Amino acid sequence: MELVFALAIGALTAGGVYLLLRARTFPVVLGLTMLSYGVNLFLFASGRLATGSQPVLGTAAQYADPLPQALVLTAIVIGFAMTAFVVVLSLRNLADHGDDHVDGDPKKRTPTSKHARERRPL
Amino acid sequence: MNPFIEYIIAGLLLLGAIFTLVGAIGLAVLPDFFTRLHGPTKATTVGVGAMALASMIWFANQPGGTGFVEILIMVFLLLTAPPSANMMAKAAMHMELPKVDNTRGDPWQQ
Amino acid sequence: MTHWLLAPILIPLLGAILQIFVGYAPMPLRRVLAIITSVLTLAAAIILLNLASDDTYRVYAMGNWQPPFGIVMVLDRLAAMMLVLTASLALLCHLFSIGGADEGTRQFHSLFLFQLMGLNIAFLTGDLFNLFVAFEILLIASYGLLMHGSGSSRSTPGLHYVVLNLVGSSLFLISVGMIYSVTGTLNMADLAVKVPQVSGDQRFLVEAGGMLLLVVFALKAAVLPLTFWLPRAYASATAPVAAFFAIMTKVGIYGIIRVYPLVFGANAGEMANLGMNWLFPLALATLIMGVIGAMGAQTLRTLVTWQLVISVGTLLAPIALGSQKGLGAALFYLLSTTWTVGGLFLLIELVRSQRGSASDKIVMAPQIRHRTLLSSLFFFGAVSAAGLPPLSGFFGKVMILQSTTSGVEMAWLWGTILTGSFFTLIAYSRAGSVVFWRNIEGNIENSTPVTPLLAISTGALIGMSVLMVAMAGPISAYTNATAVQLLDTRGYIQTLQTPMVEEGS
Amino acid sequence: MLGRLSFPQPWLSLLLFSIWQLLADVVGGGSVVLGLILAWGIPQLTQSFWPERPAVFKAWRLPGYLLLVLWDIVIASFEVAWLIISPRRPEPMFISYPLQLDCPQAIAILASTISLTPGTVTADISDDHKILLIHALDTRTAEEVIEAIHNRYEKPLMEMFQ
Amino acid sequence: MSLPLVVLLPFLGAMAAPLFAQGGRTAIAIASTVPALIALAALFPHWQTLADGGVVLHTYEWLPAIGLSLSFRLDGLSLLFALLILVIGILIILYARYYLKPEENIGKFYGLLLCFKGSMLGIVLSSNLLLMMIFWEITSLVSFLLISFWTHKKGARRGARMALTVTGGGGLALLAGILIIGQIVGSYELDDVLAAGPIIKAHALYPVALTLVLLGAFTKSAQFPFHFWLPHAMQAPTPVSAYLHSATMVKAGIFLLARLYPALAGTEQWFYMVSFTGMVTLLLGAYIAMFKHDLKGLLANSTISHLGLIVLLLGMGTELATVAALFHVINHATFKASLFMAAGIIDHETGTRDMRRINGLWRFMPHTATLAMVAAASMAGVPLLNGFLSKEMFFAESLALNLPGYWAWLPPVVATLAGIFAVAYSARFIHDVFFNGKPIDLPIYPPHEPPRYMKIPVEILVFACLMVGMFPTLSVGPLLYAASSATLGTPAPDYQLAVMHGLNLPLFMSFLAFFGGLLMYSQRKRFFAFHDRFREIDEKAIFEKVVFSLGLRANQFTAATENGSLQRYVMLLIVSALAVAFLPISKMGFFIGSNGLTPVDWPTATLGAVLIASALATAAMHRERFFALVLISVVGLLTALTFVRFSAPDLTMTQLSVEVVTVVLLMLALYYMPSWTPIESSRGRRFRDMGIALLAGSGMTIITLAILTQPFSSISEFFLENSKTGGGGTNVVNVILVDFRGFDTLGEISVLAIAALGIFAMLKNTALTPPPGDGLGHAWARQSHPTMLKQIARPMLPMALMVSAFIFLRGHNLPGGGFIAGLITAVALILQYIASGFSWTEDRIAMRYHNVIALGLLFAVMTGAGSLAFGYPFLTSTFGYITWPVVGKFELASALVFDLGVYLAVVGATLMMLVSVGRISPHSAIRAIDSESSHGADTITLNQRETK
Amino acid sequence: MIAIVLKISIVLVVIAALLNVYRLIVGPNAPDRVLAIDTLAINAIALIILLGITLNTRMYLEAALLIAVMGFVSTVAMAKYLKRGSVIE
Ligand code: NA
Ligand code: NA
Repeated sequence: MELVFALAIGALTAGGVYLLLRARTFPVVLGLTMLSYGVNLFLFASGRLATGSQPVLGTAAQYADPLPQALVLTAIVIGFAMTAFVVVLSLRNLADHGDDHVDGDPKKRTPTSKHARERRPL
Repeated sequence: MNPFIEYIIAGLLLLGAIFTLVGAIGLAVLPDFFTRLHGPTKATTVGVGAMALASMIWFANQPGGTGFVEILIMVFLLLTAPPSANMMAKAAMHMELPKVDNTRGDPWQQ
Repeated sequence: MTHWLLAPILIPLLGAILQIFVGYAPMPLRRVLAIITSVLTLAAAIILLNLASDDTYRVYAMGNWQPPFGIVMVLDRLAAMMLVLTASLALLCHLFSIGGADEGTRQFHSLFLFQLMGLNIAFLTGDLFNLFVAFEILLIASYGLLMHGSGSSRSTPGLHYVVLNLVGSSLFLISVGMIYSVTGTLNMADLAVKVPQVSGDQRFLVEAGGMLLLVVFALKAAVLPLTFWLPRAYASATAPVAAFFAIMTKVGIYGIIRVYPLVFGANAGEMANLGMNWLFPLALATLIMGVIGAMGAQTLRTLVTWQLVISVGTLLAPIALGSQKGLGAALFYLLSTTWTVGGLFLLIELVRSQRGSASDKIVMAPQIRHRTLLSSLFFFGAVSAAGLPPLSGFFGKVMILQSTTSGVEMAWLWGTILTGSFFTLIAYSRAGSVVFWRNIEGNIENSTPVTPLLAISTGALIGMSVLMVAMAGPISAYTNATAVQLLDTRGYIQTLQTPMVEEGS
Repeated sequence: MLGRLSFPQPWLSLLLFSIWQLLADVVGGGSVVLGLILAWGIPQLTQSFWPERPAVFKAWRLPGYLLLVLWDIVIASFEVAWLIISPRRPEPMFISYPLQLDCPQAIAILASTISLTPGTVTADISDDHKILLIHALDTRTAEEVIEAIHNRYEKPLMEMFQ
Repeated sequence: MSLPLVVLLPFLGAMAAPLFAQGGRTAIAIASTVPALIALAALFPHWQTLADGGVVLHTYEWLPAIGLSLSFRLDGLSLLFALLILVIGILIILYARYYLKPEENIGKFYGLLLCFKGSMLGIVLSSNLLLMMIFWEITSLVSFLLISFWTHKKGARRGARMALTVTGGGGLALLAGILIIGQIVGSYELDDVLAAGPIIKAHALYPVALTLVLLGAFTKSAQFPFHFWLPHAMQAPTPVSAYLHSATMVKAGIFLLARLYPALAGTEQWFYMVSFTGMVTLLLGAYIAMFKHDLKGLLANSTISHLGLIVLLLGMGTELATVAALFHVINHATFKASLFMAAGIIDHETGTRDMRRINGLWRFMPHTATLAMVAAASMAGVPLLNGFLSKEMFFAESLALNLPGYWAWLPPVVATLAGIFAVAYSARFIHDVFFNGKPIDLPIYPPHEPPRYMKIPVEILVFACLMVGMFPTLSVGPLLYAASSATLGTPAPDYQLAVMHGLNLPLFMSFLAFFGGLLMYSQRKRFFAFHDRFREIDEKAIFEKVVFSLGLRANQFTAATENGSLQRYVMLLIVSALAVAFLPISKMGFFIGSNGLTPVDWPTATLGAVLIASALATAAMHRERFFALVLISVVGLLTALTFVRFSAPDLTMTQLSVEVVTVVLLMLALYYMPSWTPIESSRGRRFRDMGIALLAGSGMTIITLAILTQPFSSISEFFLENSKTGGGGTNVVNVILVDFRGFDTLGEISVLAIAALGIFAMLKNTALTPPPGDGLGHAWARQSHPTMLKQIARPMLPMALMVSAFIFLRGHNLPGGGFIAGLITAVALILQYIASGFSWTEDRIAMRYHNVIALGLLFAVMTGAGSLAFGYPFLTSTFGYITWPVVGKFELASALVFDLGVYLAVVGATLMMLVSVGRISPHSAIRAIDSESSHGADTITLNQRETK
Repeated sequence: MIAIVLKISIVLVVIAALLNVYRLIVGPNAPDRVLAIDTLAINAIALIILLGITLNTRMYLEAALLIAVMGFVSTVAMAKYLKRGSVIE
């Protein structure tokens, strides 16, 4: 079971990192979100895995480590605040430059458009 | 536990699971978006409903745990499924998604 | 348990909350309340400094829970020093801001005070995860402040800053997870006890966690190769914000000073001095990068942002070498450079406001108003920043140079710092002489007057380097005692034994 | 003044109180008091969000209607399930259903009912509240669907809301 | 006290200077002499002590940690220099009174001059090397400001920067040298350092220290190859040239060599480095001086040459040579300062310094001419003048220097050659200026004698030249003796200060130089023609070019590294993290701890596989944004299920609620963005990124696996044990959040609040134009608020609030709490916004979100602070059970009030974030105008904004 | 018996979830994907209920309730985006 869990964290990290390395704000936001999923699961894992051992006194025979759960809860909320901010910042970037490239002004950045290719949306 | 109750629970569970599966099959195999919309909105509601009922009965027969949250789950599911379906259908109609050729009548847009 | 430890946290927090409430009240009221909050924070910090000077640790157990279980605030010399540094910088920047930079959005003062609170928590907390939370508070506030002001130039550097720091936050959490997964604790004193006991393969987990944490701190401190977010972010911020941000890189440095000697210090067995062999060359490289950046700067703002990078390298090199003298020296220099660079940021704003479209570009322009005042301030700031006598930057650098004795490290450190100073000197003299002296005919319209408030807050920050020289004796005694306290971890570990408040007492 | 202390939406309060009791696993004194307070307080806060309430609402007719719908859902579910599994190709149809109801709440209930009963989905309500667009999964004629809905659901609803 | 006072007074004077400047030139000039006069008076009482070979020391503690003290020392050497600085200083002040024009910034000038004087006195009177270092660098800085006094002159600015660069840079080298000496000796006090000479010279770092110190001295004293800055410093006003760049500052390097003589001199390295540098400089300066048409240029290069001479003497390392060096310091200062002043007068009266135009001034200003000619003669080494005496001594020493083999000829030959040049350029100074036909095209014609008092300083100095030249023993004998003894650290050797030493080889060399020089001057046309064949090096242009190209290169390098590419920065960050973690993780390897693996549960594993697939698919399909968004929702949903599977109900609920809010937010944002992402990276770049991502993923997998299989114990036992008894709740996670680690939570809601405020502020003036339709070419539909959704959403609100209240209240004991409840409330309200519109909903929400947030924070803080009243720390919780009739037992916990704060903050912040984004929709703006009156100024300004 | 039935049910629901994911991946259109994720959320409710019975704990039911109360909001937001673009206006 641990291997599945570890692989899931690995996949979330890998996917998140790949998206972080993209050139547009939207994939970067997705990457941050996914990375934080991975990190939250990882932090959660630092208290080890347990089944049916929710740390609510009197409801289980033994209890999972409650501290990482509290930490992850904090991390989720903070992560949400940060994501929200970065989403809005992307909008601001878009408003300021008319372009959602992470490096802003299309005139000022090094041209990469030779690789740009139209794709079907949605 | 009373074996009769056990049968009921087991039956409900299986019923629920099968309905859930059938709904999913519908989603997977039906030919266009509008027909697919039928699968989940009902099969799953019934499926989950059966399982929720099973859960209620199960816990009613367990020491220390009776509860009716399952009813609320059902209430909210039934309350929210139609507007979801409505909104999705609207989106589909707006996007003029293809409908299977033997469909009669026309969608509209507003 | 003295409640004074709460003051630097609660005062700005309550001030910030008040600012939200009065967000739609008239500006003068908001400004008065904001400045009162800053003044009170500084007063509280000074009181704490006074307390900390007796070399004992003061612990404040939040919620009256015994460490390592609850979150504790720990006041020691380092914390007190950082608090005073921050509060004084904040007050002066805040004063500058009410000269008009706080207009535009109603959130400026609350964001500013929130950031102050985040910084103060970071300096006081004795808990690794709480440090993370403090970082997040000060970061999110800094994001908001960074975006304050009009114009479209700051969204991209802001985005870069935010995204990198968010990745940094993720790394922080990963690191906390790795350390907790082995030691089962988050309290720093408890970590100092537990980490040396880790053995076998578990050691590698803690080690990797510790190294990742170093990357996080290095990112905040803008150590090479994680430097590049800094120049544009700072160059685009509103002046008082940029000036206040002079403390931000120091937070990363603070993190290193706080965590590494304590948890991965000399006593950490196989993990002793973790990462410091990486840090030293990188610090020197950072310094060099900063100097190159300063040499190539085309605006005064850019020049000073690279000065920040230079000071990071200068600070971290002796810290990495780990000697008590070096640490003390670095702390002295930290005070000096933070105030000076902060002051320079403010000054540049004044210069910029006088130069019309030439702004702070290092090009000729018609002669500015208030030239004598502004150029003198620039001269003093540059002298201190470049580390020339008689201002405090020089003393800091001398202390840093003195802290090494022979060996390859010494050669590298001395060579880099002195050569760096040399080129910095060239950069400043070129910039200053072009901006202030190389004038073309004509006069500038729309120059905003330099009000006494702006001049005094700028002058006071730059003047701190004079004050530091006058008080060099006591200040260096303080920083050296701080270094001694930091390297002797027993005292910090003792905080675990703090008695809680009993019923009826 | 006393008016503010009344229950502005008694049926809603009742509904909320039932929700509370369903949530609270134990029926105890404290729980009931708390539930009553909330069932009174929440409508006070939210009444402005529900401005156009139906003039007439015969709530006692509602449980019967709900049971009817529930029964239909279960029954129709089997039909649709069978339809999905069977190899026969369904014959779908878009149907315009002329509404006789005019209260928007009632229309929403009707539309929901149609969506929940297997085999039909309310795809849209016309902006003038005169027509429902229904997608039927498998039907021969529009009339039989329209008639079934009208007789089985719309009529009871008209009785309830008029 | 007197010594620090001597140093301090000029600085005080400098501060007062702007005040006096308002009184005019005379007032400030008089005021400026006061510090010097007091200083002279203060030094006078010490004379007897010094004459007896004693030393006056005044030491005050300053910064013992670095070995820096305020210690001052007066001995013969420092007295000699101090007198030069003070006396010439007074003369310069007087001279400058007439030199400067009334409209010039005299306050600044005198202030800087006094600053310079103070720091120069600081150098010579310091008894602590670090203190000396401080003054040393101040002189460089002040010199920079003085050279560029006429800031509008390009040459002045450039000359100043070049001077600062060279001397400041040398200062840094000197600093290093001094620090090494300090490390060797263990003290920076001069007494200790001078006493430790043998230790220093024997130390392994001696060569390094000496080289660094010499770098400092040579740059300051304009020795080859650093000599080039000095001629360009002549852009300064002439008083500055006379004072700093001939009499005092450039002598600082020589002072340093003399000061450290006992500590550093007497080794072969010293000999070769110092004497050869001096020799080259001597010759080079003399040669160049000959060809300068600029009066001050001639003098500057002559200064270089004379400084070389003194350095050469000091390098010789013999005691007599040292005496000669010090003697020449005095002599050079007197004649050169007077010459500079004379040059300044000429410049002042003719408007030019070009000797090709200045001719025959004898007729116009005979008085000045006489003075200048005497001084120039002294410079040439004409007998009966002071220059002659020290030059004789120099010739004698050059002969005494016994280099091996043929090399023995070198010093005397160089000395004579330099002498020839010196006579030649002195002759030129006399002939070409005061005779040689008529002036050509002078800007000011006819020239006059300067004001009477302007000549007094020159007269005094020329008189000194004569006095010393004719009565050396009487005039400077005791001072020179005291200075020599102090320099050598032992009583000075026997030497004779006579006007004539009889017919000897040095005298012959003087003759040779004299007539050779005259001959050379008479043949000057040939020499000029010869010299003109070489292109003159413009050091300033080269310096500018070097600095410019360094700046350019630096800028290019910076632009190439700090290229503004987020992709690069993120890559660097991630690669850094991978790099540092690589070593420990590779040591650990693929590690499965002692707890081993638990058996696979297939349904979970299947869903795990779906999670993995969705994560990878999100990355793969990210260009289709909506699709990626749906995929990442799947990831979020499965993450929530993971928390269910592994015993974390609170996390599940939090994750689910956050997920909903995030999706809504992303939908709001996507409206304005392109619906697809173009491929921007090359194939290679994408493969590189995949590699990095794969490494990161594998690393995390390995680490997670290692962690999950390790045995473990944590502080959490405490939380489980004390949750009920100490925290009053059975949901341990919630008790941790609101009690054990309530402070984290306070921070966390602060983060939310700040984010909301930041978002609100950031969007305040943001105008965004959404695309006209979706990416497939459908225009957006007109219908905004469908009936069905509206009708269902409205009853949903109270129902969801009830659920929210329930989740909130039970949170302390069962999964739930303020966060989750807050998010449910927020989502319920968001639903109203979606269903019924922005203004409709805003109209029905009574409270500004700002205030909700602030209230939430205030609740949390005040609950925490409540415990202070009872003497408990912040956030100490309390709870109790009360029994009401009928109602039964109730738990009342302060943590619940804290959680209420959390609830409010979450509701306020979440709504503020989403609504701020919703608000910028053009549709919101148009319709929201109606509701202006009920809202604050923010709303009005926002809504009046039209779309672009 | 219930234990076995539970296992079977879970397997059936997981298969259902896989079919939903299939539809989600295949699409072919955005509304199909929204429909798929909406259904997947309902499957998640089923899984939580089943797991609750398996583990004999009611601790996770509120999580299911949350999906029921709030899950449709994201569906609605997505659908509204597809049709109208502007989700809050
Ligand atoms: Na239906
Ligand atoms: Na001439």
